[in-house]
Amino acid sequence: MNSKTLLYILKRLLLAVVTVWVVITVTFFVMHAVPGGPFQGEKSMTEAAQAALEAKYGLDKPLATQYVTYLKDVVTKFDFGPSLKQKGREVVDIIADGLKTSARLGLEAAFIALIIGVVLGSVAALKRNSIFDRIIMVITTAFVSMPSFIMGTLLLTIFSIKLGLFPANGAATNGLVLPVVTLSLYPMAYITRLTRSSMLDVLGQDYIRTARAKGVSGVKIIFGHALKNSLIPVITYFGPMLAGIVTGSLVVEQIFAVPGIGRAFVSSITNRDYTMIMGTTIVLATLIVIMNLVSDILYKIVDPRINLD
Amino acid sequence: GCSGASKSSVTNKDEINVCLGSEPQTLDPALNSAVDSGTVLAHLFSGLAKWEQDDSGKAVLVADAAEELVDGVENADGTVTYTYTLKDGLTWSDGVAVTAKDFEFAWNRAASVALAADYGYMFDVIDGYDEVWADDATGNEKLNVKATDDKTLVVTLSNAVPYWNELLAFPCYYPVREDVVANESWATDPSTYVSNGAYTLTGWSHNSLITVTKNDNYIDASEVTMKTINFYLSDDANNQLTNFQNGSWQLIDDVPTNEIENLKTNYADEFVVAGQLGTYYVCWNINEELLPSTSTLTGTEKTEAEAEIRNAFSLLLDRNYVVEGIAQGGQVPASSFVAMGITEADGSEFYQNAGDSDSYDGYFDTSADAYSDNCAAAVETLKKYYTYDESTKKFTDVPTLTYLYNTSEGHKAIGEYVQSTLANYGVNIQLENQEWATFLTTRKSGDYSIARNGWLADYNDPITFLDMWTTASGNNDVQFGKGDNADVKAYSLDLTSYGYDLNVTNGTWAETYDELITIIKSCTDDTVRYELMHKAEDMLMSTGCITPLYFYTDLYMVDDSVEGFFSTPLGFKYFMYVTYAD
Amino acid sequence: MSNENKKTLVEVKHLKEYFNINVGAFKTKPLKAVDDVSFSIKEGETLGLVGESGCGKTTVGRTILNLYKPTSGEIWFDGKEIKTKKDIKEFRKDATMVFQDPYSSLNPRMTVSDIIAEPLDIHKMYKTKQERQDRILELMSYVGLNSEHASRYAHEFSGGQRQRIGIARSLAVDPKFIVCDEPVSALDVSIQAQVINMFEELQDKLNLTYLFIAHDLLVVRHISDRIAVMYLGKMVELADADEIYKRPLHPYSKSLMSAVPIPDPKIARENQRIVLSGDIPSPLNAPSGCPFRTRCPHATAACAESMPEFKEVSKGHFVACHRVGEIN
Amino acid sequence: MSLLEVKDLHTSFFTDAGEVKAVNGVSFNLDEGKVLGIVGESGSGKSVTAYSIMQILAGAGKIVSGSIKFRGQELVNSGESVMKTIRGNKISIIFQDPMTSLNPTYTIGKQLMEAILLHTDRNKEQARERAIEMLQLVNVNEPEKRMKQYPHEFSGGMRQRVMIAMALACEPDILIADEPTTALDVTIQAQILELMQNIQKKLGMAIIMITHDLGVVAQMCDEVIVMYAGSICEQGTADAIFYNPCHEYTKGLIRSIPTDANSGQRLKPISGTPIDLLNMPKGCAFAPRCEQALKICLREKCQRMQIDADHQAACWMNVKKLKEGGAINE
Amino acid sequence: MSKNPFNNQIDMENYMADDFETATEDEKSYIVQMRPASTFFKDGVKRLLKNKVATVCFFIIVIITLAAIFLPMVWPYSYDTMLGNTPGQAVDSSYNNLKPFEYGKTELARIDAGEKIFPHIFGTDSQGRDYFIRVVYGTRISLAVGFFASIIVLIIGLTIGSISGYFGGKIDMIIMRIVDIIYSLPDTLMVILLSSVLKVTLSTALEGTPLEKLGSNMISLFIVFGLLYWVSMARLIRGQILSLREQEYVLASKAAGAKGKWVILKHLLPNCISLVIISTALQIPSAIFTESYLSFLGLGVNAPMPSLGSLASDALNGISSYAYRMVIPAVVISLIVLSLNLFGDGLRDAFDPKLNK
Ligand SMILES: Nc1ncnc2c1ncn2[C@@H]1O[C@H](COP(=O)(O)OP(=O)(O)OP(=O)(O)O)[C@@H](O)[C@H]1O
Ligand SMILES: Nc1ncnc2c1ncn2[C@@H]1O[C@H](COP(=O)(O)OP(=O)(O)OP(=O)(O)O)[C@@H](O)[C@H]1O
Ligand SMILES: [Mg+2]
Ligand SMILES: [Mg+2]
Repeated sequence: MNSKTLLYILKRLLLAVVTVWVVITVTFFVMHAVPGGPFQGEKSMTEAAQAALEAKYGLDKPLATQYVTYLKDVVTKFDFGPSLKQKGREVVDIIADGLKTSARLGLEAAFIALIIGVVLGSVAALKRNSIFDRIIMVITTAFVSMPSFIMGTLLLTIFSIKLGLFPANGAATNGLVLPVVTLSLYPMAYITRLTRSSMLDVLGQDYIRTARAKGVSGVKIIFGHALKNSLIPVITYFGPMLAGIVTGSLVVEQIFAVPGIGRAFVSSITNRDYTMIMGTTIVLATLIVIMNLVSDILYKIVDPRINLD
Repeated sequence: GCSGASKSSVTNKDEINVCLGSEPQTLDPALNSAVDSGTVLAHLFSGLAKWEQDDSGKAVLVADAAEELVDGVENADGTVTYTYTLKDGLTWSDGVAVTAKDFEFAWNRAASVALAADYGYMFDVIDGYDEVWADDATGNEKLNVKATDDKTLVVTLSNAVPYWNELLAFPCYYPVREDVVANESWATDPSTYVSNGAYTLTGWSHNSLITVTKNDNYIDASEVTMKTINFYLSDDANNQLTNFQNGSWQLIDDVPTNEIENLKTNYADEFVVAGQLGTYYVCWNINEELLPSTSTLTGTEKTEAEAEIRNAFSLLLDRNYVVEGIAQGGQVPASSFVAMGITEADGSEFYQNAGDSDSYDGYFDTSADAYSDNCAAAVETLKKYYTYDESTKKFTDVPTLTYLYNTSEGHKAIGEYVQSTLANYGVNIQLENQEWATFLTTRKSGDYSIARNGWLADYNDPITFLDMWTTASGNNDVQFGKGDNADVKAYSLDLTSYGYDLNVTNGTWAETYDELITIIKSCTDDTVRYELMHKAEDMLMSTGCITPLYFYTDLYMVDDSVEGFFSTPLGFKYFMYVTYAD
Repeated sequence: MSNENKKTLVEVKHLKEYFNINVGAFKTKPLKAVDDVSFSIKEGETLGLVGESGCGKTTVGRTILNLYKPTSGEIWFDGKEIKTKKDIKEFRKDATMVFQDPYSSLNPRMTVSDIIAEPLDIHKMYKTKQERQDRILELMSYVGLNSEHASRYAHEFSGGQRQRIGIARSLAVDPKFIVCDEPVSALDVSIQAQVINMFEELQDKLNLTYLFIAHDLLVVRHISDRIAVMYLGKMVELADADEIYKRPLHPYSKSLMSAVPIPDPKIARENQRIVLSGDIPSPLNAPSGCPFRTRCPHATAACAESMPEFKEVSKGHFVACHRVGEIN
Repeated sequence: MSLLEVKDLHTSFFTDAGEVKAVNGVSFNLDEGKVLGIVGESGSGKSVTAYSIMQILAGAGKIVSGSIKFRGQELVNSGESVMKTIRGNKISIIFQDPMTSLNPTYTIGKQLMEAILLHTDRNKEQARERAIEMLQLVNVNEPEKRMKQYPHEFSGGMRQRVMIAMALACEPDILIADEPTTALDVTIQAQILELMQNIQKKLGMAIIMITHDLGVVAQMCDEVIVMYAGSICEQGTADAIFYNPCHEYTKGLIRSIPTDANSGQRLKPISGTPIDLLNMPKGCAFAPRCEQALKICLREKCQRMQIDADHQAACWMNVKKLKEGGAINE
Repeated sequence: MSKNPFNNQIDMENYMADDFETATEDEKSYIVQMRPASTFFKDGVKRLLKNKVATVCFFIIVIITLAAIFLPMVWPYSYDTMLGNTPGQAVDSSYNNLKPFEYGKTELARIDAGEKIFPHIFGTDSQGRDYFIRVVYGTRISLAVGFFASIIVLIIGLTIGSISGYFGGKIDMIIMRIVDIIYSLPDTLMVILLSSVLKVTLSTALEGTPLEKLGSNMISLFIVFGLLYWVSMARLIRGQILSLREQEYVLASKAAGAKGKWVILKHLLPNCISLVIISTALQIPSAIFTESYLSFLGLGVNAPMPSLGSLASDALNGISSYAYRMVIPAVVISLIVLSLNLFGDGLRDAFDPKLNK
């Protein structure tokens, strides 16, 4: 059993490596196919200078050679190369830097969303069709229906400008409060709805009737018997969602000036900072793949019926 | 300010919080090419010259590390040699003495092929630069700069350069130390960062904050009043404004356009519009067909017709509206290309001398009163080439054109204005929005018909606006002398009256304009030089490919308690002498 | 009820059907759902197939119809072996199937007439719309459905009526042979009787041949001429219905017959049931030798050694048990 | 006083389509140590009757009227706090489908111990011992190991045995078995039924055996209730029901079972389709399917009448016979 | 108990003789009427109509859609006319940034002269364009984006999902790995690439068509949707098909000799329909979101054509002075998305009751 699980994880990791490799390959060639290059500016460099830079970073070689070299460096030395735009900085450092903030932001938002979402969803399911349930559903639907840049601006206007309760700068103390809230509202609303519907589903199952027949009642049914089972769809959603928000949200980072990886990634794309694009893509893809794996394993933990194959 | 929002007053008087932009790409003076990080560098480094504010509040150049700013000595071969002596007691932030060798090293490094810095060309005035970048260069070529001893630096320029002192104050001319920069990432971390200026880098949390702290060993430390400067990093204008409004930041360098009108009234004292050496213009692809398909014009006639058409379209644009209704930042309507603020030898404004009219500056009249006449004239001109439907008052056979701009609120608004205005005359324009890097590539390769464009001067001299239009220049977005235009023989130039052996009628762009620029660059007579530069601008403007809209300004907001702050025409801002009013 | 002189319609020889099951991350293992089963059915005869859940009854039925490709073995129909794609296509018009679950076996998005006519549509067995319509009505009247039901959807019908729809569908192509896979298990006793009657009536009318799969022995016995008993993929006994009911020879058949609850209190009280201990082993880990030995009250060491041969012990009575002579 | 007295129970489901009167005036008594069988076709309200007693009806279901007395204590409207002490403790239930009635995400042990911990003052360790004891009682091998396993690792028969163990853990006075063997194989069914009989003998509790398999009833029950469309149409001892059915539905039911007697002949099924509870006719619910149906059957419901001391039925045919002067019992 | 039980149980006198005559078949069948015929679809619609919230939402969507289509035809202003911009005259900037129901200078003069001028309900934007009609146009664009993008996603997702689900095995494995990969690709980069690559090919193809106004960005947005966002739809469909193909009616069809295409078209897809409708209803909001996100990046529709997303993100640039310019499109987006979500939920409740126990 245990060795089987291990083997499964190994197999999935292997697959993950393949997935990441394909993502690397596609991104690499797509990136080079996109017009524009890293050494451009409003003021054009002389051709000689541009050539010198390209030679310096190996961009003058045939694309295939560059690709092989890059892969080799990544695989053998875990070397993502220097940033082409942020002079003197290593891509790894930039990513680590941005990820630090984004991860904190994302983790906080994700877990707040999870906890509140699950609790609200369970309560709504328990009090199905009550006023309380209706209110929760309307509010969460509203949250799901609002683009984050609008939500963020709204919060910023109210809490930072009008009330002055929180700073508008992500780097300041308490600066992450508003971004965390903004970031968590959507997943929170989503998880609430998810939990509610799967909870209702579970509550209709025969084994809940069994529990009731045993004399278990009310809250104990919800949290003792139904919750674990109704978490399965939440887990499916939560893994990729976590990967998504931990790797940064451009909109929120921009609005609240949070020094996160999301902004760095998008600006690396618009700057054509090739090494940075590749580095971030690799990290992002890896995270997504791993989160998927983790949520599959969590699955197994929650639901022993699931066979890891 | 009499703002509606509450704004807490500054609590820590030793500290100023400012925001000039987002994360700089580098704090290595040689590699830097941006104004915001240039400002940070100006606080960290001390070059041979620096900017200060004179009593009238004007920014002036004074000696910094050098004892004094000296005059050059002209050599027999036309080159010019300057000899600088360094002040005593200059040290690096780690205590090591600053020597002339550091300058020599830094300049050679900044100009080198190995570094290939964006602003490496700023050294092209120094003798030896061409050899460094020659095709057959070995990499061992050096600029003609010599540290004859620890205190003396001798530099030879290829010819007299009016803006030499300005270059000395420019970040890429700051010294760096060989052993420090041997570490490639020295400039990314305060612990390895060594500078020689008024401040030292004490903190850099990437993407959010750069902190510099007063360097007590700095030679003029006594004049420096501000202890700590926090350069916050944000590229979102709304975010900046929010932080300014709630009192977190004392200076911000960007404001949302649509707020300007209100800011001007609500923050009258704090909203500042400063001059900037730059021009916003619309640039036409010279190879784009403009004539209706029925037209039979060819060759020179066609070129001239198109030039006339472009100039007519230019007259249809209401620059006063663009400035007041769209850009709103106190910009100045432009009718010539070389920016306002660029001065001639006698101190007069170059743009005021442009064109040949006495009644207005530049090549056409931008005053509000003249607009109707301009339009009428333009319509008359256009009638020569296009069919005009008198009943609808619209041209019917102008080919559809595409206006290219890069993603930005302001550029979009101007594009929309151009489109809407020309549409009034039956001219159909499509707007096309491209993301920055794509846009640059498209524009540079001439893959467009009309594009938004802008140019900021690197130093106060018209040549920075003119040499970019030579055939081979990388910034020749109009495609002068390229593509079909390469063979068009429609340009004439006669310089015999200035003593030059150049007289071309109906020559190509390369035979005329390129030659003209070469002559200007080697010209040592100021009067002639400026006249030739006007001639060059005349040539540019006559093609109609450059439709200037306005001269840039630098908008920023600065807390009204801040005193002793100033900025230069190039946009560099100085906080070292700031104190707070009570 | 003698079928002696009738011709053999369906013949199954050494049929095997193994499913590859994933065990562990990279390994698969064959699940022997049907393991070497042979039998034949005469024209107009009903062969009942009983056994516990998972013993392979359904698989036998489906494999005969080539819904699963046999792992090995031969299927003969009307004196011809069914082998090529073309054979199968033709065979599909002669052999059809009725399913256990009247709920999931009818597409909820199709009307009754479309469901019934589907085989006709697939084989393009009509020339005009009218012909199709007539055929549908004819089929519906066979199974006692009202013509006004034709345009309704399956979910509007009760279980018994649904099963009639299913049967009408299986009759659409004028088959000679129908595999009935537990067609009455999901039905209520009272409805079950209706459907059983219908099967019998149709058989008389159309001279159909059935393979009738069920686990309810009372039903199987009622409808079948002969009964085959399966255990864990193997056939353990095959005989005339009355014979096997009254004189089962295999210990498993014995317990099976005795376990049937008799709806008569007096007999039920007196009945000596042979209650087996233990559970049915998983077909993935079938015991060696005789598959029944783990639950068999008569098992000896020999039973673990080899699979007993399936042999005829009296006329038309086949058994696979090492100890068949000793224990009776 | 009977152990359980159900009087005129009416239970309905209030659905979008309307009120589904699933139980329609059911009354019966259950004495200590007896086995009561409830038969009837699918949807006749057998399970709902059982759930009403336990008061574990699904959301839309409600006891509309009637009374359920357990040892004289009224259960209807007694509230959750009272029911908590009854359920799983005094009255236990085993469900039809052992596959879905166990929570797949908890171990067998946990689920077994839950009721014990809830209703007795045993501590965890003692509860565990009790659970193991119960598993042994229902013939689950290696109970210690089984405690740690999950339901999906059990076969159907084993799961049903676990359900029985769970139901019996607190030694209830009444065990309701709602079609405990329908989902099981014949030989396994035999095992389970034998097990239940043995345990009943050992512990002496009363059992309500719900099924539609008359064979099971014949084997297990002392007394039988026959239900049709939410009402009891006939009630009596097993012998009375089987050998002297007095309701047309019961008769039809017994006729339609294939037996030794009718082998080789056509069965005599009850024609027609089951009743739609949303469209209940005014008269006897069975009338539309009844071959003997009288005019009055369509108009009026027949009351339950005593046939014998321990036999009641609600069929107009009895009245007719009586009216025609005959005796009901032949 | 009494020996003759009936006497005290029933009063025989109450009944007439013919009460005890056998009833005829007709009389019996008169009692059991079959319920009126209804299809799965009718049932669903009935349930849907019972759901007040969903019905209201449906009407909101219909009203918004109709308004977006027809209002521009009758509105006196157009989305791209700068009201202050008249040929030959300096632009009258008094038209810029009008507050709701304010008028520009010349308009005021005309009103004074007794003319009736249609009001600027939401005022004008910073360029002097009637904001109401811009919002209407934005709604039109956003709805179109949502609709077309969802259709593209639907078609691709449906095709790939059903192939993957029906054939299973290796094909399924490969498709699912591709899905994984597409999930991990940086979509911003893809959008930029595709817009620039497609620009060249599209702009010539589009010339002269009504799509030209939308711009190549928009078209490439649709294509990007098609290429990147089909994955979740495909997954969904695949899951559904995987379970549907185990249904016995599929087997029945195969037993009757049906081949893959027949099974997919006749049995599998029709049974996915409700899922498809529902997830399309829920896909539209996500497309609208994505468009507004891309507008935020500057990759949305071509100016001066507005989308709700671009209106909102443009308004960010004046949020403290003209907050309503952001609030209006934001409210419209939220209203559309909210209605679609609630309507989608209603659809699911009505057509997929098992999800809503
Ligand atoms: N498609 C399949 N893939 C893998 N295993 C299968 C498949 N179909 C059946 N099996 C396995 O083959 C064995 C025999 O199954 P089958 O359905 O034939 O049994 P059965 O006798 O019809 O049972 P039941 O009475 O439950 O219908 C079972 O163990 C089953 O799990
Ligand atoms: N939750 C519910 N909502 C609506 N109607 C229900 C519900 N549960 C049961 N019913 C209805 O109540 C009636 C009686 O159902 P019940 O489950 O008691 O039947 P049963 O006799 O136990 O049948 P079976 O033998 O199939 O278990 C049925 O017609 C059923 O449709
Ligand atoms: Mg089967
Ligand atoms: Mg039941």
